[in-house]
Amino acid sequence: MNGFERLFPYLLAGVSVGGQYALIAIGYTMVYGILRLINFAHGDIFTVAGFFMVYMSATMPLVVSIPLTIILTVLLGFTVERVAYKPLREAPRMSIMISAIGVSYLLQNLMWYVTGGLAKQYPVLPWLSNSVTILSATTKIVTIVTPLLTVALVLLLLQLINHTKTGMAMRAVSRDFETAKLMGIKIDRVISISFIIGSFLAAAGSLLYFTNYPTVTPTVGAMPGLKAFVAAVFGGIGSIPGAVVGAFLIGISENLIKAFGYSTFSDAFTFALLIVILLVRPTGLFGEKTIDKV
Amino acid sequence: MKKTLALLLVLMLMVPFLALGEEYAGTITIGIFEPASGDNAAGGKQETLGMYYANSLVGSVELNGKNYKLEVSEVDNQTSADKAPAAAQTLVGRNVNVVLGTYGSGASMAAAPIFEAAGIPAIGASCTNPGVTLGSPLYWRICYTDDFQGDVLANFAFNDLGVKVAYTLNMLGEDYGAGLVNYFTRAFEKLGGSVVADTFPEGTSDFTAYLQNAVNANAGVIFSPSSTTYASLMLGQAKSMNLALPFVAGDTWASLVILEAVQGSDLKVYFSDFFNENDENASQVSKDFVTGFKAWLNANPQNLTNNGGKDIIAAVSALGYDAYMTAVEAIKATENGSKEQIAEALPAVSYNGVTGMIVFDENGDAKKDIAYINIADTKSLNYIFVTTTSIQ
Amino acid sequence: MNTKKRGLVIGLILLALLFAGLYILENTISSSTMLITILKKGVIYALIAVSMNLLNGFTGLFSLGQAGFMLIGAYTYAILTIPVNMRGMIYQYYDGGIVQFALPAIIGILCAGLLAAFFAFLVGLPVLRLKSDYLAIATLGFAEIIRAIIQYEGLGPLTNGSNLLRRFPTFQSVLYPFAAAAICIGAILLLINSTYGRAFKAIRDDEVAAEAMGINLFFHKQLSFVVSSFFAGIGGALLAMYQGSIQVATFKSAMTYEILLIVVIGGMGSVTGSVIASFLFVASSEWWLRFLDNEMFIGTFQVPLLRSGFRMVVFSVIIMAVVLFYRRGIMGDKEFSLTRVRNRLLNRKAGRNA
Amino acid sequence: MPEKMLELNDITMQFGGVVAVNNLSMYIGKGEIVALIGPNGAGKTTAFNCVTGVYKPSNGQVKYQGQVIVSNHPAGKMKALYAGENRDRYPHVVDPTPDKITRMGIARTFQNIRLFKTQTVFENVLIATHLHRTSNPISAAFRLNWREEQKMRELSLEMLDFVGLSAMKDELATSLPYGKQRRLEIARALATRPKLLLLDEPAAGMNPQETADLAQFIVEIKERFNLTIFLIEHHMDLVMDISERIYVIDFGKLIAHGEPHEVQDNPDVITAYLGVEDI
Repeated sequence: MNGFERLFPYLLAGVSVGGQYALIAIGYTMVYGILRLINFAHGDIFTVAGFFMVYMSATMPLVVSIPLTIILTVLLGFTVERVAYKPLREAPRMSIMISAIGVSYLLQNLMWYVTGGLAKQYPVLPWLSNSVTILSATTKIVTIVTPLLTVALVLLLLQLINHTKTGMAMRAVSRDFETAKLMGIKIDRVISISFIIGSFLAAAGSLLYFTNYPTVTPTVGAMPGLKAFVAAVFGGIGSIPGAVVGAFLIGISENLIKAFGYSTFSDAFTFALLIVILLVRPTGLFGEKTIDKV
Repeated sequence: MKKTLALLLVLMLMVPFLALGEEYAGTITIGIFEPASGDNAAGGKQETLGMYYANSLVGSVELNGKNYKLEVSEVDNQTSADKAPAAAQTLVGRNVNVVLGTYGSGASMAAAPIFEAAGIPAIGASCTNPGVTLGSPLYWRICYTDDFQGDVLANFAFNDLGVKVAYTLNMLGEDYGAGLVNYFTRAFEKLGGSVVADTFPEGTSDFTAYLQNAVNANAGVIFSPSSTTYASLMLGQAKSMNLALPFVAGDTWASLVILEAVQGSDLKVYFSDFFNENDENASQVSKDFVTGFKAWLNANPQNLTNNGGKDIIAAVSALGYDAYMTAVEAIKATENGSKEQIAEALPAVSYNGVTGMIVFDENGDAKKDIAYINIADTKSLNYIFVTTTSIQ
Repeated sequence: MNTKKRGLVIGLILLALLFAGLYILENTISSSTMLITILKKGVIYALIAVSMNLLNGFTGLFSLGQAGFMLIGAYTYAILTIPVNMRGMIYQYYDGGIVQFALPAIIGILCAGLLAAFFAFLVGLPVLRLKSDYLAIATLGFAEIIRAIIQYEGLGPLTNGSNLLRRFPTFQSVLYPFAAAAICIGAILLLINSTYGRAFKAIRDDEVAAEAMGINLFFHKQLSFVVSSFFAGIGGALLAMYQGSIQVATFKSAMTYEILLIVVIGGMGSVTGSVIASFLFVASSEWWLRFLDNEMFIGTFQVPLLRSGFRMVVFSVIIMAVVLFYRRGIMGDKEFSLTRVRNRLLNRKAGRNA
Repeated sequence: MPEKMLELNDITMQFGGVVAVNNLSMYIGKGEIVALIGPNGAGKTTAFNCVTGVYKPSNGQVKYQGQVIVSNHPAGKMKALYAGENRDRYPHVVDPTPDKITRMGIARTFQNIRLFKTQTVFENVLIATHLHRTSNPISAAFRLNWREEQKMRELSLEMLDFVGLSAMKDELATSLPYGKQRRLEIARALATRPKLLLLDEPAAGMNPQETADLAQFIVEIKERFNLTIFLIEHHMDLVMDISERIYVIDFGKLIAHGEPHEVQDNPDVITAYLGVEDI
């Protein structure tokens, strides 16, 4: 086996994990871009989507349960914003972040309560769960599909943001919240839309993620959520292509670290990377520089 | 209005008395200290079921001609070292006379000082870490320990499977896995094999990199004592990778979750166990337990759900049953079932249990020297008995 | 000046009364009752919450690294104080570990604080240059890194790797944690009311203006961070003593969140608020709401929803309600004082008379 | 010519392609009151921020009492953008943080009042005395230095007395009326015991009567504390009354300077400034 063949399975896993991080990271980066809020509950919304699917597929065929899962997740994301973030729009930024932490705490405890703390098995999606062999690696089809689907969704999203009126409003709000408000942009609507898109992508991400790793527990989303956030910061928070690139980079480097035998530090590495990035280039790879006005 | 309220109150206060149909001289409370939620909830619930089943059989004892009610009081410790002390404190607050549990040695060790301070004796059912009883005079244990288990599994891998290189994988920060890997490694290296060690952080979902590491290390076996939550993920990914390496693990893998994970694959999954329901040579006690417990499970859908939905008997249920019965034996040797007297009586207990003879050594560990090695059946949800081993 | 002195005297008298009350309480009821447990845990949480409040509430630094510094404190204490003859048993896989001495508990606690402070100093050098949420996420990251390092197998002879540390000296009397916490919280209060504390508050209110008033931002942030971590380390050591055994898994980010929520409930910038909220938090999560976790029958009627886990759901709903509707928490940024209570009562009376 | 208190040499501040301050050179003599005026967005506050260390100028140098306190040269992307002939004139980089500059004796106020909003009037001033402390955190916490603390309090009270706010010393700073908040800001700046006071639009939002009072007040504090004053202003009458010299900038560039009457008659100023503002 030569070096590449040896590393190829790791790279493949890294790209796949990266794709899933990317789908979550977009949710973080969009919300941060507009509200300047680290939506700590985003990872939990992702997990709840997993449980929606578990419970619904038990009674309904997949054709029904998949769209229903997505709809319910979007609804959840929308509700969380309306109930927990909207009332705090004028409050200091720390308050709204604390509210996000509170929502995350609530969602985790709710999931714990409903499931009795037991791990649930995710339903098997046909075709996606089949095995496939490419080069030196054998894996599930979903591993290959994930990055492709991610890129497709991101391109679609970029089209939306760059070429529609809603997209323009979103960009305006993220550039200057107050001015956009004065210009008559319906801020609440824009924020809701970004939560809807973020939750939609989280639901899609959860479908792919749990097909790959079919065990759902109430805390399973916490780590991918945090890593996706790191990816968003890495790529320059507020920038969608940045989040995607960051997610793939983190996914791949995490798996390479395991390949080289430092798995103890694979999570720690992600955070170390985050801190280095924040210090060296606080705005990330693609972020824009801002100047505090005095 | 006030009168009605007062009347209601009086009625409510009388409810407990009404419930006492039979005449009891007193109540002896047996605390169940087990996880009902968290990574180890599945196993904890099965162990608890064994205890409840035992309680359904023996619900009272006669001491000095007086009838005492045996009551169980359960608390969820989530098998986490930080929740365990608070849970243990709850049991202490309920004035239990003896404690059974817990699944997961870490929680046992964390709670031991609290039970000890309150003078409450505790009997571990399936906690295999030697540290549970070592230095804890009031902790007893009815199963074998990790050093024995690690030894057995290393011997099995080296001699029976003929493997020279083993890849070990356990969760960072979990003492059960870390302990077992340690004993396995010592024994395996002593036999002349070599070990490649790896750990995964909590919350890991993607095990492909680790499995790939095992392949790249030219390992002949993956030794991965871990909670069933992670194990099922790991096995699922091994399945998609068509991994040919056999897995070997400790007693936690004797679970329906694992059986479900390997269905329809070619994976070979071996694990040690305390008990096997299909053992032809089992004692009459065991056979009675198997039939009785199955009937009891099937009679109540809630119990069946807690057992994972099937009536396959997990070894931890058998151990839970034995732990309860051991406590009963000790209680029978007392005058009034007080915690002090139970603690005094326990060292002398000799009880022929479902999982074998239970006699304690000076550490408080049952002298057990037989481990079952099973393989998970990939066609139907069942364990296939491979061998029993013991180490001299 | 006079009222201030009188306040001090009254405060000291109340403190003495508190200790006398605790002493009597402890000697009249069994030490294993829930009340004593809650008091012990509550007062330790109070110290930790106040230390976090110093940072988040008084200096305006949104740090989420508290659990990491508690971890350092707890481990330092445990490693240094486990009796030598127990080490072989506890470091069972590492031949007794490399530390072969045991320090007295009180020195262990001090070392716990000092080491946590030292790490805070190192972490603070790069991290404190970051602003608000970036600071939060970076400190959260550092706490995770610290966790990974302590669990590292290679450090096993020192930290016992993934395994429990136990059998270190603990306390029996409830007076012990109360005394320790009272001294520590007292010290924090003194600092807050000194000229340095005023500088912290200035930074919280307006960094630019504070800097223009000659306040060195970095030095003061670093000072607050180090002091906060020192007391978090001591809190970690006390928590270890309370629990009797520790493991890395205890000190996850969830713990930081819990403490942050206590600070918010009590009121950002109120020491007494944090203390009150700690006791309320611990008592309701461990005691008052416990009944929600047990199935309950009234006659044959089973009360719906009650089962394992419901307590935490109710609890998090209460917290959300506080966060959303009582944003200023119990005390806001005010301190509890008898004068204020008296004034309010008088005002009410006056209002009724009018 | 009096001794130079503050000297700006070729101060330039670029934000991306925008040049907010363009090669501004000026000086303030000891004991003078000098004003910097210009229409909205001319770069006045930016120039201030370059002096006080809030911004790091893209090029140029600031001297205080003959010593270089700020110095920078264009670097990185700025180097390519910067076209001025002074590109390589200031090779050394000196960029202290704002607090260091304050400790050198340069205090400032803010255009959009920046008081410590959760603190009382008295505490706002007290905080400004912190920079002269000699106690370390431990001695401060345990009151080993109570004499120093007492002195800080006395000084703060004195300042409040002087600006006429001692009656409301225990009120929340933000509860004061606008004009008083401005005075409080000045008191706070004075409590740092400066030699040079920078006032950023002190009369913004004031009516003519208040402005006249303020003018008198500024002269008063100058005399009382032996200060040099550098102010940015919009209100022409205030500036004309009290300044000894005036600098005028427009689009970041110096377009005129001199004594008030000279500036007043300068045609460039009239078109750039007076033509815009109706005064």
